[in-house]
Amino acid sequence: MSDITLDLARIMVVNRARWTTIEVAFWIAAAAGYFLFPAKLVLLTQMLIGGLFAMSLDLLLGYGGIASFGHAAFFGLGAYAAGLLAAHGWGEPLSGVLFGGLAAGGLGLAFSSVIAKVRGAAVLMVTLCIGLLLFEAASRMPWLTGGDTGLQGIDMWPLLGLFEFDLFGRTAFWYAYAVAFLLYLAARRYIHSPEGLALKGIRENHDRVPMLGVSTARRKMIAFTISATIAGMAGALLAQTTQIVALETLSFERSVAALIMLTVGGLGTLIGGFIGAATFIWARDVLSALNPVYWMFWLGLILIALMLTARGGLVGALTLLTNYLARERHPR
Amino acid sequence: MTAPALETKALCKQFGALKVTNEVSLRLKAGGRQALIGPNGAGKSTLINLLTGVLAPSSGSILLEGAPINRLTTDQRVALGLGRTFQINALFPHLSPLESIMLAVARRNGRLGRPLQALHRETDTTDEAFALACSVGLGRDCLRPTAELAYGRQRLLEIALALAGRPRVLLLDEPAAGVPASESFELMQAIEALPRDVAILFIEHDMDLVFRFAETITVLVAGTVLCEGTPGEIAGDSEVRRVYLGVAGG
Amino acid sequence: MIARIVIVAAAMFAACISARADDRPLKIGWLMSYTGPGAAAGAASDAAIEVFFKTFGKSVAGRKIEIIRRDTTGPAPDVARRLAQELIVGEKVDFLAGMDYTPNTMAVAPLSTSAKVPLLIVNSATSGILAKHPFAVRFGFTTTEMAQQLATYASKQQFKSVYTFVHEYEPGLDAEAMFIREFKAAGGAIAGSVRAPLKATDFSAYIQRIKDANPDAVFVFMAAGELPPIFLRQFKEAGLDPAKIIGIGDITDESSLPAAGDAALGVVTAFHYTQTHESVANSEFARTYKSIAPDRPLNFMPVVAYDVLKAIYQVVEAQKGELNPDRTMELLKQTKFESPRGPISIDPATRDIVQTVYFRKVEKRDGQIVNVEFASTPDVKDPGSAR
Amino acid sequence: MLGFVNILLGGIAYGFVLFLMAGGLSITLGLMGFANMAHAALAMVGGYTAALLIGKAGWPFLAAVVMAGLTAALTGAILERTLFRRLYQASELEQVLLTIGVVYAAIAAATYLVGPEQMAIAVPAWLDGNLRIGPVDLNRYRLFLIVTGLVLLVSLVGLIEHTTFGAKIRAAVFNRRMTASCGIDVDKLYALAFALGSALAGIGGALSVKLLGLDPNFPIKFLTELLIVVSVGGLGSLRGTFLAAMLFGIIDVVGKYLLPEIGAFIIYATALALLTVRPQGLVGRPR
Repeated sequence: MSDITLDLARIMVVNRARWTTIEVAFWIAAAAGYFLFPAKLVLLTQMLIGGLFAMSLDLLLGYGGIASFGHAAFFGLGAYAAGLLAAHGWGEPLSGVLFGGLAAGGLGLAFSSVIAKVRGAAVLMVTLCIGLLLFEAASRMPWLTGGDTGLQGIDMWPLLGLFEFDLFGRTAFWYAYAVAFLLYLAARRYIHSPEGLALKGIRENHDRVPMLGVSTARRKMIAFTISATIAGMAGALLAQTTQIVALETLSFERSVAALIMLTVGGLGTLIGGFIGAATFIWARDVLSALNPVYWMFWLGLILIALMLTARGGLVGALTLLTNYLARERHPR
Repeated sequence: MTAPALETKALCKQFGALKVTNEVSLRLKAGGRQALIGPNGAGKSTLINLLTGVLAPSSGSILLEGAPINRLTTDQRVALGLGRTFQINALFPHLSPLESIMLAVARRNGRLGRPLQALHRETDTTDEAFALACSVGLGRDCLRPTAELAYGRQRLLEIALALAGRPRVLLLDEPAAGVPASESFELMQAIEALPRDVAILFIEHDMDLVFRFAETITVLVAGTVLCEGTPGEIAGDSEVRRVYLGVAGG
Repeated sequence: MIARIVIVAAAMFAACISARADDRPLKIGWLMSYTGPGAAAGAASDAAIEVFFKTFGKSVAGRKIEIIRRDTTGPAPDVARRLAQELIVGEKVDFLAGMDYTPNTMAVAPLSTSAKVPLLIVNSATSGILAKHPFAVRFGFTTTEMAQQLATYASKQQFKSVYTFVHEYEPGLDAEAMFIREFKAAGGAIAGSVRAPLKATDFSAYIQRIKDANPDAVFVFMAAGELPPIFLRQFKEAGLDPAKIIGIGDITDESSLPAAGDAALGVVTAFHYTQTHESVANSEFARTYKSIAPDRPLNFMPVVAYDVLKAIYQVVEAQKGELNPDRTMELLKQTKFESPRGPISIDPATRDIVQTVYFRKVEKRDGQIVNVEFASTPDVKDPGSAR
Repeated sequence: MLGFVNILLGGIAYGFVLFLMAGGLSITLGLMGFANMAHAALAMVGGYTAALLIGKAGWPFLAAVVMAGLTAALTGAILERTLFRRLYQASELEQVLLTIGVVYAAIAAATYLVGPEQMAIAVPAWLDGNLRIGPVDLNRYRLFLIVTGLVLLVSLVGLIEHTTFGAKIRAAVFNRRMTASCGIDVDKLYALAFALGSALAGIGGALSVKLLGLDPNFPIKFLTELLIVVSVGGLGSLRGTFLAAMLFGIIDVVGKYLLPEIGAFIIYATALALLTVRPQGLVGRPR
């Protein structure tokens, strides 16, 4: 009766979770970057960290349809948590990253109930206020966070007791690469789990989900906690690899940068956050080196052009390209 | 005597002075087939929203298999066995029918809450969802995005999604509304094939469907139950004819 | 495939190192804020670079001078650290200079120490930086030395009670602590203290607290930029006399003095440079500076930037272009010359600037609101932190 | 006690400055539903126009402020016709990012055209200094702001709620297709409404220079405050925006006076509390 058999259905479900060429290409290119641009290791590391942070927002926005204007609150909290741990004598990196993730995840959990109740434009404003609250709190407690001068005195123990965090940023790069890759795998498992499917359901049709017996509040709570934890870990990585934490990690500008990176890369593609981050940070670095005073003008124009044209972001465009190439090579 | 599948006691809903649901007491027996008819604006949709918890009642109680569910949220009521379909398709445009059904199945199998559990490793969820899709005749296009499906076939997905929760009570909100004659045959078959142990309350204007499936019919007018009886009684009742069909006398 | 990439990269790396003959250009990494809140500092330092090239020419000891400018976008330590790391590892700079914000300096100083690249600080005013970093030298000023001078001045003026108002960040907290310690030591009383966040733009609440305390004078430190003029205007509008204010020179800086206008008249400040300073060096510098940037205000920023470049020039010339970091630091410690601000030298023990601190009062001179020097204390050293 | 009256007046005046700037945003973001992050950039355009006209061309204060409104309206109209119009149907996020691109470009352009230094506006004699009324000496400029703010509130509410032009805008925003089908040129209507919002931004920007200062970073510095005022007030409601502006103005100044250590913390905490309790805003209708 139907030409779709059970086996085909199963294969289709498996295919949806398969790695695309763009994902594989990105992670290989990132590793190759270490060898190709030895002088730019710190920049590459900050691209990975920016990508991880953008990806954490993609879970909420790309997959759950929950926009956030204050996601830097979690990033900054993770940075300060890991920074304070190291500044007060415990410089072990891995436990520091976990601690940063836990602190931010706790905040995410706490605020998810507040944010779950709010819908539409109000979510942007509530998350904006959360971000500003944390920024203000950190700036008003110089005795703890170092205030505007930033948190100093972070000295990191060697990674796994072997690899020193040196000036050239070699260890820092592979450390950030490994943590980012592991969290990417975890995020992939999450969006391809039933929990991830429920989150997509919320994005597609928020009011229909309860009619399937699924509690939207619980799904948002889980999504927020995971997203905040990953953002916190990204912040912790920045604190550990730059050995300083600035108020800027909690700033509105960093939340907006995450939104830009995600939209440039491509929403709801997971790898989009990383590709968007790499492109945005690279462009900002090149433009500001070329013209230190007026680079924001060109960045603004690029952003405007992107918003008027490529709605699917780079991944959208790249997917079209790879599909086109695939069809060219062996047309069905 | 087993408790009725669904029962309401003096259920009321007021918006300010306007009494939209007025002392409605319904009894839907287990496995029953009951139709709810009434002119537009009689308060049918409000009643369904009260039953599913989208709206909170002003007074009165709702019991599912004898247990009060007034305090429960919509998803808790559905988990206890109350399913419904929507008059205007409310589905997941970019998800495929298979994925939509898998979500409902996964919830029922308790597979949610474990973010690192890969979906494709649990073949039982896929299998059950696929079987359900085929049972309502959606096997053919259960992998295409739902938005690309024809309107009639989306109605079938509504029913499959409701069934995926293995409901004890199923509320069908105008299942045949807007379905062209060419596609209504499959829909009739799907409704006919609904399991006998599930109690069904359906709102419908299509009198053929009502008189074909309903064992009892309740007539709702201006938020109040006018009368209730077998199709034969209702067809002959002059009061119903006057109010509903607008025709004078017997 | 990966193997081939690694071999090529290694070859490139080796090539860079072998070219260390002395014909290599002299590279100076210049880290300033060209955008964000401190953008005026970047613009002023660019003009100073032009004045330096016009005065000293484009090369020293046969090596072409290359100044690589990078925008630290304001107080952003992670950006400053990344840029410094790229300049050291990628561009292989011989000197790092600039540093207009304390958080940026604290992020970059550890790199200068571990890579042995001399770091010349233009304007971050916190005193604790130099101790831990042997390759750092400060040519700017510290808020602690200014606060100490002002405390002495306040006691000489027989002010009984002084209220302190500072911006809440490292240099501000240093200034507040030093002033309070010195003024109390000289027998004075503190009428009260309040701090404002760097972001605040409305000061009416703080000014009302000052008005309630009704002190003889108000000690003020604020980061140079757009906020001091707003504070001074609101201070005058609240019915208080600006002449009651004794502050560190940032608040009547030439770049924001016009915006303050009459609200600054009578304000007494202590600073290391004043545009109206009478000296041959200053008038020559001012003439060249005006020819390059006619509409750009002449304040301390370009003067200190110019001094830094001059010090580098002298040190490279002394080593005939063949630089050795330790030898460079020895020479930098012996820096001593007449700067547009007046005679300056580096204290060999602390690598901090030794300079004259000038007391100035804001007056109206032929239609222009300017700072006029009326007293000075020569050879002032940074007294260290009082916290 | 006298001190407290001054503080209260300072708070009210600061509230009016916020309202002068946020009024236009409550039309474009609130009423028209277009998430325009570049609103403060239009205020900057107004600020610089007035500052240059007064400073360089010697214009009288009030004429310069009116001209500031017109220049901002023109800039707003150009931006709307070329860029914003294409994204009316787009998601809020895309509108946000497009307008943030405009903010980036505006900051760099201002730095290029006028330089990074601080700009000031010379205020005429009748607006300078204080006015002694009984025991209290009130600041003339703050009083002027309060009066202008009230005039603006009344005329705006009148325009939006009691004129056909206002009715047409509200109809278009509520149901664009239906309004168009009634023969109203919605496109032109949106352009006019946007220009009105921009004019308000320009006037607000020009009037706020004396209190808030003016430099190329103006658009980013006040973006978050304006967003909070408009959203807490209730999207699309002018009264709500006015109420929220007053509330925040007073809380900010009084808060800093009583508890300087906490400072702006109070504002954001209040805003968060209000937004979670009434997501639709103080005056907004639940959506």
